Amino acid sequence: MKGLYRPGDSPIHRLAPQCKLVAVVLFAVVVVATPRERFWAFLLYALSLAAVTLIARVPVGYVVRRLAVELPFVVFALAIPFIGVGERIEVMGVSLSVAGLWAAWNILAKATLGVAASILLAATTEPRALLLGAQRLRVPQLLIQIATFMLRYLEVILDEMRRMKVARESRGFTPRDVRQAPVLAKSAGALFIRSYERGERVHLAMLSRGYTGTMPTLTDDRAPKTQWAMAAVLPIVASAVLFVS
Amino acid sequence: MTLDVRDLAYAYPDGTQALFGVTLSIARGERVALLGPNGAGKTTLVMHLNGILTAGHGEVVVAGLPVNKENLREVRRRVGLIFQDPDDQLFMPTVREDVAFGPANMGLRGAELDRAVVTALEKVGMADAIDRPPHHLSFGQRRRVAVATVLAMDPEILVLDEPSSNLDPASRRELATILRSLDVTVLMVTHDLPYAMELCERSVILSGGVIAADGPTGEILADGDLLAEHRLELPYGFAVPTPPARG
Amino acid sequence: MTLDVRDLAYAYPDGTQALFGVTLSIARGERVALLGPNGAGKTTLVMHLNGILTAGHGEVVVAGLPVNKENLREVRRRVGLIFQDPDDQLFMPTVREDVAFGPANMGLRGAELDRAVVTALEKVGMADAIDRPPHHLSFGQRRRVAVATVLAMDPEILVLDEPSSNLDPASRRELATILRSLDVTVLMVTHDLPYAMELCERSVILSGGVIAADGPTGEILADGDLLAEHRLELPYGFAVPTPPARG
Amino acid sequence: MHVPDGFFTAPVAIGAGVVAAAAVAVSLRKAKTELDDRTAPMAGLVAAFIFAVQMLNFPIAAGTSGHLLGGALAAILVGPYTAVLCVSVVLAVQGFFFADGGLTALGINVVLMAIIPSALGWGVFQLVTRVARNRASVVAGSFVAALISVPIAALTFAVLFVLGGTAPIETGAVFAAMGGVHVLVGIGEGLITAVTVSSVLAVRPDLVYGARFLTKPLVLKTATGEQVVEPARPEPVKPLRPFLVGAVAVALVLAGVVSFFASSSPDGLERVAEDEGFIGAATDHAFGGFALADYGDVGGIPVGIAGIIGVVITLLVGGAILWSVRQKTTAA
Ligand SMILES: Nc1ncnc2c1ncn2[C@@H]1O[C@H](COP(=O)(O)OP(=O)(O)OP(=O)(O)O)[C@@H](O)[C@H]1O
Ligand SMILES: Nc1ncnc2c1ncn2[C@@H]1O[C@H](COP(=O)(O)OP(=O)(O)OP(=O)(O)O)[C@@H](O)[C@H]1O
Ligand SMILES: [Mg+2]
Ligand SMILES: [Mg+2]
Repeated sequence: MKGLYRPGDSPIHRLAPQCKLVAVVLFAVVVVATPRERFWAFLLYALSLAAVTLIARVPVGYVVRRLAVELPFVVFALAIPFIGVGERIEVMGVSLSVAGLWAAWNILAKATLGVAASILLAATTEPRALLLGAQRLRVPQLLIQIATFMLRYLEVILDEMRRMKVARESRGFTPRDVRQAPVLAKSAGALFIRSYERGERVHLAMLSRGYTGTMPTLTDDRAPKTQWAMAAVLPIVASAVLFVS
Repeated sequence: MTLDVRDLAYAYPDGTQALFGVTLSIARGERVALLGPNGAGKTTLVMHLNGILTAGHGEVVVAGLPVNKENLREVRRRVGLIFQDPDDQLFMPTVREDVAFGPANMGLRGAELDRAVVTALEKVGMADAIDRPPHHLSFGQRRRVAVATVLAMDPEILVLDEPSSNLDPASRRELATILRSLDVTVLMVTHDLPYAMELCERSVILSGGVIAADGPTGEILADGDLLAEHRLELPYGFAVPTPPARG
Repeated sequence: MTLDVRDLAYAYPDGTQALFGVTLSIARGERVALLGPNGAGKTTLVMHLNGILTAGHGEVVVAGLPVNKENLREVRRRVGLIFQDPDDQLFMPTVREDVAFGPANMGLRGAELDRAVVTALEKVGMADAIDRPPHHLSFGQRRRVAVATVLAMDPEILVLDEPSSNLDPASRRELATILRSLDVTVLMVTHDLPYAMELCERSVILSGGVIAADGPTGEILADGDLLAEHRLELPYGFAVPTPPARG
Repeated sequence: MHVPDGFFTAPVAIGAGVVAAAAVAVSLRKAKTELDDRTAPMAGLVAAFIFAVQMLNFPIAAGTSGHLLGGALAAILVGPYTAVLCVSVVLAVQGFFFADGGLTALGINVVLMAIIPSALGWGVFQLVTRVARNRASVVAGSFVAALISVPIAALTFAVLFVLGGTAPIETGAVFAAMGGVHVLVGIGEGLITAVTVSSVLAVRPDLVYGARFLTKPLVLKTATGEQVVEPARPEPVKPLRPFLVGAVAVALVLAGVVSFFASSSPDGLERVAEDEGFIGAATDHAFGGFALADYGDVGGIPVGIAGIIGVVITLLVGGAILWSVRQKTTAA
């Protein structure tokens, strides 16, 4: 399961995952804590993310396209000025709520920055590395284990879906209209059990090779201080902006 | 000409090139064994024959129809493919539904469909398991059901990717008997040279993505140097018998 | 006594009973072939030997340790199991990581770990594929890597579930050579009777979930009636040779 | 329902974060009783399944759509504590690996989508299966549990929104939108949960935590003939009575709080809208992302009442199913 990961070789890609994780969370906290009136603080946050994007050599278009995750909330945010209560102003003949406008701006700005930061994290860090990072940050083993299996199973499910599709098609099946829905529904039921059992067998194979619940870490993955220092730049810049503004 | 592959080259999406220009024709009613070392490209070639993979270069023609988007349905009706891994073949919740899937897609219904299903399962000796989920069968049982799913479709060309692996010896012989009794063109990938000898009058060696030899099975298996060059060898205790009469 | 199975019975969760009381002992250093028809319960039996399935009734003792929750780790360190389906065995993103998984869990690190990985891959002739993803290999290549993952762990007892299926003939012989060169106890499930003959001095027939015969391979393979009763038969063109000397 | 950054005020986000952390910590301790090394992959699969299921947005009515939560399903398949962990992991992965849901809103998302549906779903499931211990009741219990968990989670969202939403929207509208429409989502969730549980039950009854079947006796074939023996059984699962009581209590408190807020004058936190009709119409678009139908004050139903109606419908449907299951078992 690749998630949003884009393989690459940049200083950001090379940064230890635990450092990136902490940096992104701190950044999000600073952004959320910023009063919504400080427009230019948000502008500076956006600029610092843009700088990270450049250093990481992640295409801007990629980030923008992935921002679509936010879409339902954008729709919501845009509607608030119309349905918001309280004092109203006329903008081009439409009556809008003042508090609603503020709220919309607040949600849009903060959510967009938060999502963009997460996208950058996910785009520059392999999911497995992220899990290792979380493990280093002392996230409870059981959670890591469930997440590991989950990513693994997403792969198994996709794989089984692909196999089943090839098998169906090579026996003359073309999903063209609703009448074929029962076939798909049936194979969906089988898919759950099949993926489970495939995953179970794989898990048993892991156990029989001495797996005890933690992936063996083959390298010393403690991050050197310089890495922490590099990662700290983003949240420090952000807090400086917050403080100065 | 029933099956015609011309200059076929193919590279997987990750860049591994598996076929480097394969040319091969098989006439109607022939039974041909496709031999070659692991990783030679046999499965890759076979997957082109009913359009699961599409040629990167060159073309595949089945019964006069080039394998392309328009003809795909027709080609798949004619070419029955038994995969190397039975798990790739079975996907419905019960064996019955799985075997019925192909014939039902071809329009069979009711009693006729039932008959096709039961007949195919009886041929491979799995009629007892008709209501069990395929993924709860043993590996060899799954392979037998996989063979049944294709037999039930009554294809004109049967392509089998290592059908005999994981089968017990009796089932192996029974499969050979079934194949001999059908009036179809057969292309069978196998690592079991005696089995190739028993079943196919002609053998093709695919090695490193190209055809390395093509001729009567008896002659090919008798050429020790040729075999050794392509990681093939006759098994322990095997003496080349005189080939059986075709039947 | 290295491996000891007593009165083992097991039913799968869906209610299918696969073993009906199996008793079997294998001494240290023996090489035993486990034969039997499809669905006999061979895989089910084998899965009990390192505690992947736990006995519904009866018990399994490995090197004096009963297979239960407490001893599981120790038992799994000693018993290396090669699965019938290589896709069940390979799960890491690259061949290197997959082969390293077992030894790393046992505490190997750095250069020592690398050496173990490379040695195991060289034994099966897959050193070239070390950085490829296992699921992009051909079926036979995957099976070879699966064998390497277990060899890298250096087990005392090696249990192989149809290791030779889908292997090209040369790899098959190479595997036999490897197995003969290792100083381990071997239990090998196979449908390839000549292969059993070549490699194992003793054979056990499992049929319908119970042991139907147990004795020297030569004698068992010579008993045509016994074989026929359990859907076993010598392949086309095979003549029982005098068994080779152990070594 | 994935809440992004900046949607709630800091106190609510922090408060929810604390609650979530506490619940996850408790679940971590308790999950050890539910999980062994064979069920760990099941937790992973359930997480993966929920992940997939949450990506499927399905249409509800009038061009709006919603997605499933999966908490009740998880509780039934792997037990309530593991379920909390599974869904929390799904949310964390969505946040960190797929940028879905705000990182600072993780606590809120965990409360809404992991804790409430799992706890409540498990409680309801226990109630139904306590009435009758058979396959039908397991399937019916799954349906009811999932059905109820969704609107309650939605109403919790509404309560949080009233407490600390950053948008000035009239309270009643929020309840109407969230409560009313999520009854419909709940029906979809109930159906999918019941179908999944029943198909797992058919082939792998051992995998349904809430319904560990009796294993059949084994047959031994010996030289002297056949003999029937009892199989070694897995240790019985301890009943989770305190959990059940807790879940029901939470549900009751929630329902009470919800009814209180919904029925009382909404000006406690926000001023009444100047134009009721306008609000009713615009809400459709506003909650497009949450999936909502024009339920609000259409047909003269006061918006504040809609939330309660949602709860009542849910309870009625649930009660009816419970009752029919009980009939079935007494008849048998
Ligand atoms: N999905 C894939 N992606 C990338 N490379 C692949 C993939 N499948 C196979 N290959 C490579 O293509 C080559 C040919 O593979 P193929 O499966 O056709 O071999 P084969 O002749 O069927 O071997 P076997 O006897 O082991 O089944 C091999 O080098 C293999 O590693
Ligand atoms: N997961 C499962 N659930 C239910 N029944 C099963 C399962 N796996 C195997 N069985 C059944 O148990 C019996 C023994 O199966 P097993 O896999 O042990 O056979 P086998 O001897 O290994 O056969 P093969 O040679 O085909 O691999 C068979 O009847 C099979 O259908
Ligand atoms: Mg192949
Ligand atoms: Mg088997």
